Amino acid sequence: MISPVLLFDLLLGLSLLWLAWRTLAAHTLFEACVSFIVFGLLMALSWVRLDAPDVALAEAAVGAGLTGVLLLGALERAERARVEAAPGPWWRRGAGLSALLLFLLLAAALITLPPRPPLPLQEALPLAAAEHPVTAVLLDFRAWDTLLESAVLVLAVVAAWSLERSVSPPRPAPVCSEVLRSLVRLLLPFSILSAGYLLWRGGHAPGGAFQAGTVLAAAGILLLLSDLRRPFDLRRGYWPLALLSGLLLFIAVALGTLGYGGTALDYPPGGGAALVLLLELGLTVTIALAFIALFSSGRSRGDE
Amino acid sequence: MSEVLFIAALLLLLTILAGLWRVLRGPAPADRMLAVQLFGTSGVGILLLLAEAMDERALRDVALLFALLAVLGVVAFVRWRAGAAQ
Amino acid sequence: MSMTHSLLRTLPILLWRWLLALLLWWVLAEGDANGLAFALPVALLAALVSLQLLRPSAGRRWRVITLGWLRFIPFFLLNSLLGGVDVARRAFHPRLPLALCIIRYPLNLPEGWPRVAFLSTVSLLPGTLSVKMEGDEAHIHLLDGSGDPLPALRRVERRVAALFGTGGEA
Amino acid sequence: MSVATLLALSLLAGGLFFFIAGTLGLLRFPDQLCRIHALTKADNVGLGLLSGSLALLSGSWAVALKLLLIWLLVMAAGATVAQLVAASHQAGREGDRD
Repeated sequence: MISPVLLFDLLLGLSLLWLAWRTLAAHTLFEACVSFIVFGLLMALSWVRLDAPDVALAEAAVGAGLTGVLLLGALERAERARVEAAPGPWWRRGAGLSALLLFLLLAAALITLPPRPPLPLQEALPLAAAEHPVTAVLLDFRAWDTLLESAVLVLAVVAAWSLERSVSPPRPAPVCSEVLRSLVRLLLPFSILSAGYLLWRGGHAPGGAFQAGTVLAAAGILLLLSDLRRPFDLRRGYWPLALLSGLLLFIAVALGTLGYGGTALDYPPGGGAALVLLLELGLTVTIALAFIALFSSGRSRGDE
Repeated sequence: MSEVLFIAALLLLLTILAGLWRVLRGPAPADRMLAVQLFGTSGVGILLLLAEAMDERALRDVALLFALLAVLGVVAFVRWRAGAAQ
Repeated sequence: MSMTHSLLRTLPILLWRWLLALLLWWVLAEGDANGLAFALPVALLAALVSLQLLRPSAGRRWRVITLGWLRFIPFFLLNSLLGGVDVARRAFHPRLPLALCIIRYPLNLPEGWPRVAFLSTVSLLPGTLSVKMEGDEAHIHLLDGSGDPLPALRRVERRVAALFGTGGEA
Repeated sequence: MSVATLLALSLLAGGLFFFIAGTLGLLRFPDQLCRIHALTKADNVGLGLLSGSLALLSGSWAVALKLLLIWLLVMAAGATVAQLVAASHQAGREGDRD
């Protein structure tokens, strides 16, 4: 008899493949969006089964929550602006071919990998500025990567802002429901609490700035969607500074450590944990505001 | 005990797969969206079961995220519908 | 003068909400008390935001409300269980016994939270689903329109009214 | 087997039953509003019983409260979503008639 564990994993894997196919072969863009949201939900479950709760948390936050809202928002705007969203046949073939090529490369890399690579991480971990291995890698051993990633996120917002004029500004169709507003009133303070909790957990267990930022972003988007607050323009006032806070803090820490010990992002002994926490706080704000900006760009100007 | 919990999780996964029929067939967009909502709830159930079965408390946080973000997709959907009706 | 007055009035509420937020943190952290230094400011922030979003209303009769909650919770749990059983019975029944209709139900509850609580409760109870509000009327969808739904709805309305210490008896 | 485990197992079985009933309703019920009935009620009861079962198994107050919290969140979201989709569906139908 097959064990239920194996059966569960098998079913999960097969349905993922099938959903990926359904997303590609959907008749309408809306169907593709819905299939992709479900794909995200099941993907989060798969990461759980792969013993990667950190990735599962990120996938749950982004794949199951934010992508849906971003995709449906994009769909709405595309329909409003009457943009022809379907690419031509050659684009599709090209995209399909390059995806296949990437898949073959990854598969080849996976197969040729040495069977059991040595794990220097385990030995280095006691020296790290965070207890949790994932956080240690993200914000200590490979902090440079994370710095550049936060720059990429900011660049994405800049790109969205600069594209704005080319699409006709949409009018919001408010979902003016008292029920929704009441839920948001309750949910928002709780989201702040949960985001803080996830940030704190990140120091020693699965969690961290990315998940916390996403929860805050979701709360902010709900606030905008429920019309509780007038849409705010993230390009005015102190908002851009807040949006940049993660990146600026990162650069400041890099310069500071460069001046102090001669190596950028090599934390001074004893001060690492506090610096990592500071960076995580900044990153949380940047990630949250970047998602809100990506969702709401192109909206604020046309409303007045 | 963890075998039993895995069987329960397997059953919940099967209900999701059965519900996929509704996602694929519709007919109305709201049907598809509702089915997604069902998956959110079943997904929370599966995660809570696995948290106990695999003895991994972080999975309860994943379930918490599912629950917190469940409304988001549907609100976006309702907004899209209202926009399409105009 | 009036500012200090309102500060004096909201400060205890803020403290209570801070405490509640800390309790919720404790629950989220599954009893782990190590993060207290981190939890204190986060819980304070959540409490401050909640003051903005959920304005404390003056002059509530706390004893009445507590009694209302004590009565509401078992009522709600039992009836939502019955709601589940009702749906399950219909779903498993080979002939799907359904007689659908939508009724308009005039509400006596005041606007705001009492109405929202009523609408949400109705959706979890057997056979009823609130569709929308139009003026003072709730549009309610029924799975079985053959019986008289009004007594049950009136009962929910009374229970919800007791939660907020407001009148709903009519 | 202790009484608590036995109770937990029966709660688990009950929870699964309601999840299956909800899916069955989603598949069988003839129109959209009925399907919303099926989901909001059956699934919330299912998740409630499931959480109760796991709370018993975990044997920790904090975990039990966290499960309760997650259930309450799902229930609040479910009730709200049901009304949003129902209202949107109704508005769509009235729009078609015009």
